[in-house]
Amino acid sequence: MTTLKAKDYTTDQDVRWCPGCGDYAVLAAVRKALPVIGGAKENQVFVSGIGCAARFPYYMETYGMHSIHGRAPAFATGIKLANPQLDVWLVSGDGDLLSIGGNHTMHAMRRNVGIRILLLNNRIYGLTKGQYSPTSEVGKITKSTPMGSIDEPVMPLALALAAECSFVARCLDIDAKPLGAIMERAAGHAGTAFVEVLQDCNIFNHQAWFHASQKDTRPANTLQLVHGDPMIFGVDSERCIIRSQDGLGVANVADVDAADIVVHDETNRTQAFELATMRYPDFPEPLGVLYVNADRPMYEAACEDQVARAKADRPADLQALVHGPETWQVT
Amino acid sequence: MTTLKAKDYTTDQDVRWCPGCGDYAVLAAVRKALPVIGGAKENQVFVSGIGCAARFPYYMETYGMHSIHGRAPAFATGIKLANPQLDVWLVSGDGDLLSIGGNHTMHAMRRNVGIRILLLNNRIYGLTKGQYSPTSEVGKITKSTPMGSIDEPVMPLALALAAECSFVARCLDIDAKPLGAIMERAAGHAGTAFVEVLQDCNIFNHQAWFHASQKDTRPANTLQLVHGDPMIFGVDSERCIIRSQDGLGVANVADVDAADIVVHDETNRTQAFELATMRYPDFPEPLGVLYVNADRPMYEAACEDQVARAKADRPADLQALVHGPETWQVT
Amino acid sequence: MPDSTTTPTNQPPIAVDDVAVRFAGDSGDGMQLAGGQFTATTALVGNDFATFPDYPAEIRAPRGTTFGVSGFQVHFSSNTIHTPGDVVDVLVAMNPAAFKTNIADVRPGGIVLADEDEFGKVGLKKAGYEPDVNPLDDEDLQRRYRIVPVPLSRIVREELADDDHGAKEVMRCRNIFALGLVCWLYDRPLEPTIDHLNETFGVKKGRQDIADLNIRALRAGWNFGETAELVGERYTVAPADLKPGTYRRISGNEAMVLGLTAAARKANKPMVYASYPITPASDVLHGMSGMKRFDVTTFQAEDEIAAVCAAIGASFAGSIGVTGTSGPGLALKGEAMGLAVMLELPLVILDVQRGGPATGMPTKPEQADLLQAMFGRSGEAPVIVLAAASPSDCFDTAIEAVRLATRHMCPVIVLSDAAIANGAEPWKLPDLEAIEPIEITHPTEPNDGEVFHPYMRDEHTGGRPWAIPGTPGLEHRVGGLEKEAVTGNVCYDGENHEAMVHARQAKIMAAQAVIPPIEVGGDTTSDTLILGWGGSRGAILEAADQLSAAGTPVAHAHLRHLNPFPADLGDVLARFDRVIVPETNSGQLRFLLRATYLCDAIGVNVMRGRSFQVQELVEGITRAMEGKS
Amino acid sequence: MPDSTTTPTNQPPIAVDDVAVRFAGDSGDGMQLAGGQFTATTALVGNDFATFPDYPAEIRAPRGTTFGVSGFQVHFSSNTIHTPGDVVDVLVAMNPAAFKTNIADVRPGGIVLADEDEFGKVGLKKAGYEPDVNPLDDEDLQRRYRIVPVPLSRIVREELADDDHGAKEVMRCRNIFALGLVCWLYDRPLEPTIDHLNETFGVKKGRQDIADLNIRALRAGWNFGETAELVGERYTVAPADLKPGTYRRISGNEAMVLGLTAAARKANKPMVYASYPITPASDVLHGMSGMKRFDVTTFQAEDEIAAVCAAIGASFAGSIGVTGTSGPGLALKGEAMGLAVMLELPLVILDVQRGGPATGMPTKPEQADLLQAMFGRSGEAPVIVLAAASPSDCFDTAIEAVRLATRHMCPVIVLSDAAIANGAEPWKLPDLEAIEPIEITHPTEPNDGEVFHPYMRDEHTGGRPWAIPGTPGLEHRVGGLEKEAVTGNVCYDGENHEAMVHARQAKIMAAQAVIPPIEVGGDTTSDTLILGWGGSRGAILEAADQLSAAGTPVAHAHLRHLNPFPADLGDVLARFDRVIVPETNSGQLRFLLRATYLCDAIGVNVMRGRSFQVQELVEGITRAMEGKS
Ligand SMILES: Cc1ncc(C[n+]2csc(CCOP(=O)(O)OP(=O)(O)O)c2C)c(N)n1
Ligand SMILES: Cc1ncc(C[n+]2csc(CCOP(=O)(O)OP(=O)(O)O)c2C)c(N)n1
Ligand code: SF4
Ligand code: SF4
Ligand SMILES: [Mg+2]
Ligand SMILES: [Mg+2]
Repeated sequence: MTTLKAKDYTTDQDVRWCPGCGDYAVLAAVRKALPVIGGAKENQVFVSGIGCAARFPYYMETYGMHSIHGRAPAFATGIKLANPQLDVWLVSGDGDLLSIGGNHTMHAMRRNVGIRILLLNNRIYGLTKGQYSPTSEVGKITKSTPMGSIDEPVMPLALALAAECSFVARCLDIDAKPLGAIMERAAGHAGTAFVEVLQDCNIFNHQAWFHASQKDTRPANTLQLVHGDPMIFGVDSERCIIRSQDGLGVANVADVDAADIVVHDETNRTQAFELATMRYPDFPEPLGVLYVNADRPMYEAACEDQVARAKADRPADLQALVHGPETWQVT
Repeated sequence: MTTLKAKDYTTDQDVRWCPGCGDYAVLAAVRKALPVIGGAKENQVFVSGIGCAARFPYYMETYGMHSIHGRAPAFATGIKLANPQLDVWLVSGDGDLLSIGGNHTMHAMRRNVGIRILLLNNRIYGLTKGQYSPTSEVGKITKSTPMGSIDEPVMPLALALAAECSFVARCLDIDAKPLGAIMERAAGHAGTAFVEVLQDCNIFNHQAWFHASQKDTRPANTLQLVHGDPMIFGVDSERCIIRSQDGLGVANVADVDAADIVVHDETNRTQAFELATMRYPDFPEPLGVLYVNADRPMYEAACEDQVARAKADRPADLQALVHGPETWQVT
Repeated sequence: MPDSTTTPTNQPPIAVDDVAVRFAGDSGDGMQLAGGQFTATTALVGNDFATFPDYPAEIRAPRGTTFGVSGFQVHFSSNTIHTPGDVVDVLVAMNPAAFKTNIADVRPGGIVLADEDEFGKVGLKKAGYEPDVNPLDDEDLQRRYRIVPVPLSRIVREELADDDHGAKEVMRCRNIFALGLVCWLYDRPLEPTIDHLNETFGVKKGRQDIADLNIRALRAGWNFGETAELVGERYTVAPADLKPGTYRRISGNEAMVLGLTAAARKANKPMVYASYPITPASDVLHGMSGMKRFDVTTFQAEDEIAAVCAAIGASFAGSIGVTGTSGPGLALKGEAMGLAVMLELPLVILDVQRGGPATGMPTKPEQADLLQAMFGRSGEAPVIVLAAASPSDCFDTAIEAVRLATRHMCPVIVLSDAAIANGAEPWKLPDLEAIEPIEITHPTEPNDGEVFHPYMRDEHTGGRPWAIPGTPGLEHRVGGLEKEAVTGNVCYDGENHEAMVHARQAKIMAAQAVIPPIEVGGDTTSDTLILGWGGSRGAILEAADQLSAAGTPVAHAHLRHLNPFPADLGDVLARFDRVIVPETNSGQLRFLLRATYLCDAIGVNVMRGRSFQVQELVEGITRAMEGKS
Repeated sequence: MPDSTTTPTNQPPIAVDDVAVRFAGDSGDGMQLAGGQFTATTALVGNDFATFPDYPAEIRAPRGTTFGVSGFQVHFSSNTIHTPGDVVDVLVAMNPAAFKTNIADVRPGGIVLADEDEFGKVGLKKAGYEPDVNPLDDEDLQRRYRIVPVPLSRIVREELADDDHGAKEVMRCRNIFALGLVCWLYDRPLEPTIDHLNETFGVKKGRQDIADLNIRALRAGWNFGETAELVGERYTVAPADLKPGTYRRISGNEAMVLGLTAAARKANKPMVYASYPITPASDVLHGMSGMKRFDVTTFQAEDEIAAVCAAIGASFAGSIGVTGTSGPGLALKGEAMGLAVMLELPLVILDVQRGGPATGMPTKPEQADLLQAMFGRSGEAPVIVLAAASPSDCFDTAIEAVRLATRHMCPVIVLSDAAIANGAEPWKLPDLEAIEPIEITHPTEPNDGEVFHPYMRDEHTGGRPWAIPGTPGLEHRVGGLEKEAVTGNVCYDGENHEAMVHARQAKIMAAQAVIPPIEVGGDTTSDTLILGWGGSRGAILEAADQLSAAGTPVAHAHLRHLNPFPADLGDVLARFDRVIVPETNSGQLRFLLRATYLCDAIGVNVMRGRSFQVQELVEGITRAMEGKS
């Protein structure tokens, strides 16, 4: 197989996002990551719902489907059922996958359908010009909430964990390398891989993640998770996560015993849940792979297996089928 | 106010469940609990989706709506928005609230709409005559899964917690008293109260919960949660829940330090999550109130508040509204 | 006691042509089983038949209540018949509730076999009778019907009592006793039932003792008829003069499963059937889930929307995507079907219609989704719409649907209904070889020099190339935004949009080229055409026959293709002075005909949660022929 | 520099009747603002006007690309006008992409004001021109149009340069410069704009410096016109002869918000507007969310289904439940609307139509949801369907919808479209006192002795009593299963079902009693009737005028009520030899007319993602009058 380059993944369609949109960075990162991950372009399918983020497939020189709002996980499931060998990526927005599409997302996860989901979370409805989304913070003033929104935001990672999603990760839009690395792991994962990408909507929710994404804010406000490593962050790695009676807390490295710093264990679902429910500014924003469960059976494989067993069990005799259990002759 | 009796809650409609259905017990318990809880019948509304359980409203002499499949939380939300003073109960099945309706359930919870949900979980589709439901165990052979189901069951309590549901409890269909007590607490709770009721479908999934519901199975296989009490269960209270590195585990009381037995704390969400993800037979089935968060604002109250503030802020002058910011005269 | 070959009794049975029997009892009484087995026997005897199971929306309402009554009607004949019968000649009433809810359907003089032991105070009260007034003693009713009280429960209890079986097990055999009695009455052999009991209980469940218990009940029923002389005479119905061949009994939902499976094999493609359970379509999901060996994958989705989306996804990936539902579910699928129209992928959507609107009457048939099927999507979103006319016709209709969906790369809606779905009739097995293969080609090469254009159309079918993921060089993107002709790129150009709207309509119309011309039956020289669609075919045929027999010959025709209509429909309509359209809705086909052909069709419309009765159709047509309804 | 009162220039402006100006530039260029402000000024001058904003589905596609072009057209006149104009007299093109995509709509001889500084290599390339071929220099184009290159960017950069503002802030004033230039051209006063700038930037945002910067740009634009003499002459458009009164400018979505709010007040009821954002309906949600002081609660639901269900729940609890969406969302609401039909609760569903099917062309108008509105539900589920004819007509239509929904206790669908929603026109403020109150009574007592029957109907309206939770003694249950007449209990009886189907249909038809008769305009003695509905009214009126002027008088009428039709529609149709139905769909009203009245209506159908152009309508009608299209 010839090695592919990012530009092999570039279609002839002009990219139509706003200048400065975080989606550009993600697109570039994905185009770059795929050749590294490998696999044939013709076996890759990008599926999306509706939204700015959901325009993604048009820009990927693979097979692609820009479907309808919120239903991408269902389309992706159908694609996998029809052909489990395909490498199916789902890219869509927070409104798409968590508001109208929350249920399909959740059910795909609990079934462990082998799709890799990149949820581009800009905490806003971009394409419809700026209503609050299910991840918008309480009090957010938008076109549809002139007095501030009153809906507690969804915790995407926590929901994924409760839905037994077997691969849960988080990344910044502008972090091409970590995103590539996570994608690589997601691609190798047997089951639903969920990656929340914190994405900047330059127009309607600019700087939503600046507390975590900027050179000067990142060290203090993000926690880079590495399996087996203690959870330390801060400009001078001076802050850490510890556990108390009330659950996780933030402390100064200097004030605690090294042994008391919580060590990241990506196989520990409860701890992942604690990470998933941490909220800025009380906590840093966790980034990296939160949770991996490599032991869950893959849905489409189980499905294929039943078909195979059914075939082994009885011949596919259409004549016999139509004939049925009981017939009679008219002469 | 005259005190009401169970029969005041009884309509003239014959109850149409199968003989032996667990729904009867729940109905009786609810009719009994409401007079104790108090409140005027005319302020109570029972809302449901579609399914056997969803026939519930027809049997309650209150206001009621038997709506469409999966959407009861949305109807209930609308009712609360229109009249926050109403006492809205939602009774429906596992298919209704977790399969087609999973998203509405989740969003009502995260908004913290003040509705009390009784999810009658029989781990099967009753009304449509016995297909597996989202809570059915893997490998379940049903009409639609002749070779066994391959879908990992939803964990209703865990999903509720991830959706930040502010009151999460669990009860057996035949336990009228505990159910009544939980309902009483739910009725006093400001926000979404979620009660999973383990219900026996006599016809299509008989004995699904018998490992927990029978006199002889209950002590060993259920864990009755009491806030502040250590988690002890077993025929002779000889078993307990302890915490190890890997999370919760089961041990013999005799083998551990009393201090090592996990104490139930219904305000601890992480621990509630651990309880919610415990699975029989490795663990007992937890029963009782898992989690309460009394601090979340209620959705409809916040909504009402905005309306009130808007009214205080500016007069409701229709003439001025129609007039708008800029007019001109034609003479 | 009859030995295992039927011993003729003293009096020879009276030959009759045509009989309808209804077994009615509590949902827990096994009426569907008794009725089904009686039908099987009847089939083996060589009668033509049609059945109609009628069960409540409740699973198993409290015993003895009227809303818990379950019925199974079988109409059998030495002639060709098409409906389960308007009225019944024999009613088996296992309890007062069954008596109460079914007695009105018995023809005057008809036989009512009632389990008198159930007509005690409790039973009467549960059924809503005054506890002291036993309807079996009602003289009015006795004058109208031949009411035969049978001490059914008592005999079963006494005859079957043994040490190995409890009362509950014994009393479960009541339905088989009743079956034995009716077999005696119509001189049907017991062997098929005995074989069946041995097979299901003995072989499959390893409970030969239960099989034996039931066989004893069966014989006890027969003997009761033979000895008690309560009825007096017996009847026999000679074999019908059916076309020679091998026959089986088939219900609509079974035939749909076989048809879809056969279509997948004829297309040599895997099929994905994605569905969400809903009465009365669930049995198709159940049936399809047993077709895995034919490369059929089933997916019970989280809802109807996910189901149709998964089916579309499957089609995109190269399987034949099929989804099935009933009316409320079809409403939910509208948006996704619109997408399928835009993606131009094959998709089959089955709608087993039930009484509406909303949840309506979930177990009852109605033909009221036709206009929803035509128009239940946003924008200009035409699809092909087909309807099955009878249980066995579902087989052919399913194959036709897959053929058209893959030929024109478009959604095809198949309409069935609750009566077709659950009703059964004899089916002469098709010659599978004679069914033409469904030709599908997936392109493997660019279609324009070096370039692949996903929206370049076939000039005959109007369809676009079905290139599937996995094919190198044909990578392309599809989506719901308007697409540029040929390239398929997103395009907001007005003229392109108009052209694409026309193209999507044109390819649906292109199906007319392969739709057979209308067959007009009956008296083609009559000035009146009865035009039907869907499940009313049988009743229309019988009504037309009756009208002819009564000296009012009419022509009749039936539509399988509702969109597009057969090309000659306009001409056919124009040949008649009067077009009468019977429908169990408020006139939906009539509406389409009026709009399409400005044809002043007259409706005969009944919406009573059941299929047409022949008699009401005869009357309706007669009225329509006299003046305008 | 003009001082703040407009100084007439040397040459007096030339009086013209009717002008259409289009501002076109990048989505980020502020064209909607410039156009809107020009409209405001034009309104104050007393012209009649109509506007049409046309923006891309993309939020802000990369600068300078053709798919990122945003346009705002304003048509103003000293006569009464009804459309934004087929062609434009003046095009402001802020960059090559805007030039490219809009030039074809300029009338021959029309003026094109183009920012020449943007026509460099980079700009040309982005727009898809050859970098070396400047279309401003194209001689063909120069012959066809009066192309006026304006050094717009350069002047703005130079004139506005100061120490306090960066280049970005300065260049953001380009649109206001263009506005100043066009104001000069059409002799419009600058004050309204100056006031507006002071208000928005100065007062509201506390940035008087930005206000001043913009005011300088505005004056610079005017001065450029005055001094550069590039255009030569100036024009003026005298005030139109509108009915005396107080006027405001209003868009369809704004009017919908006001209408719904007014209706709630006229009914003296709280309203719950539950919706999910979707183009082009989102602005109604936005608007309603500002109406809280009128007892309006808004709910941004998780999807369209939750939105309609919440609205139904709100109605059950005694508010007026309203939901709004566009075509794909309407498809999702079908099932729940069926439930509302069964529950017989008031419900208003707004559908702001857009180009379909599927995602289609989300920002473009189309009248293609009529049949979906009529039939997009399972079973026999009739609802009332209304359509607004223009931006201001949304106000009255919304009130009518609430009135009928509460009167007949049923869902009412209101159809608008993207052009109505975003277009604006002058609106003579209604006399609020003159709007009749919407009478609603919630029962507080049983309606049959001691008993309350929730499905006992009002004999005139066919509606049932709207008893609401909180009322002691009227506790009752509603649901989607078929209900028994009067009691509302679950009922599977066939005759009851048929009666209920008829009753639900009858109460929709009962609305005819309060629907005003059809007003036929134009030449009522003509043999030809032009019958329209929805947003085509303006174009039809203008086309009819043109046809009359050209010696082909026609009659015309417009339907607000699509279901039921006005009672006299059949009679009206019968009065004409020829009925022509223009629609921006494939003929959906025509289909209904044909089916309902067997009227051989002829369609004029255009589906180009925009409203009718008057000229194409004149041509289409003429063709239709000559032969059959
Ligand atoms: C059925 C339906 N409902 C609503 C819409 C309108 N709509 C398009 S995208 C969108 C939400 C976009 O938000 P998100 O998913 O967060 O994506 P983003 O644009 O922010 O990337 C909505 C509501 C639609 N296209 N279809
Ligand atoms: C839109 C729609 N889809 C499907 C159905 C069919 N249906 C009715 S109830 C039900 C599921 C019932 O299961 P559950 O909610 O667990 O309730 P149970 O009967 O077990 O109490 C289904 C699939 C329906 N009525 N409407
Ligand atoms: S609106 Fe926001 S999310 Fe959408 S393209 Fe623009 S910047 Fe990106
Ligand atoms: S089917 Fe099951 S859940 Fe439904 S009524 Fe019967 S026993 Fe109860
Ligand atoms: Mg977003
Ligand atoms: Mg269930």
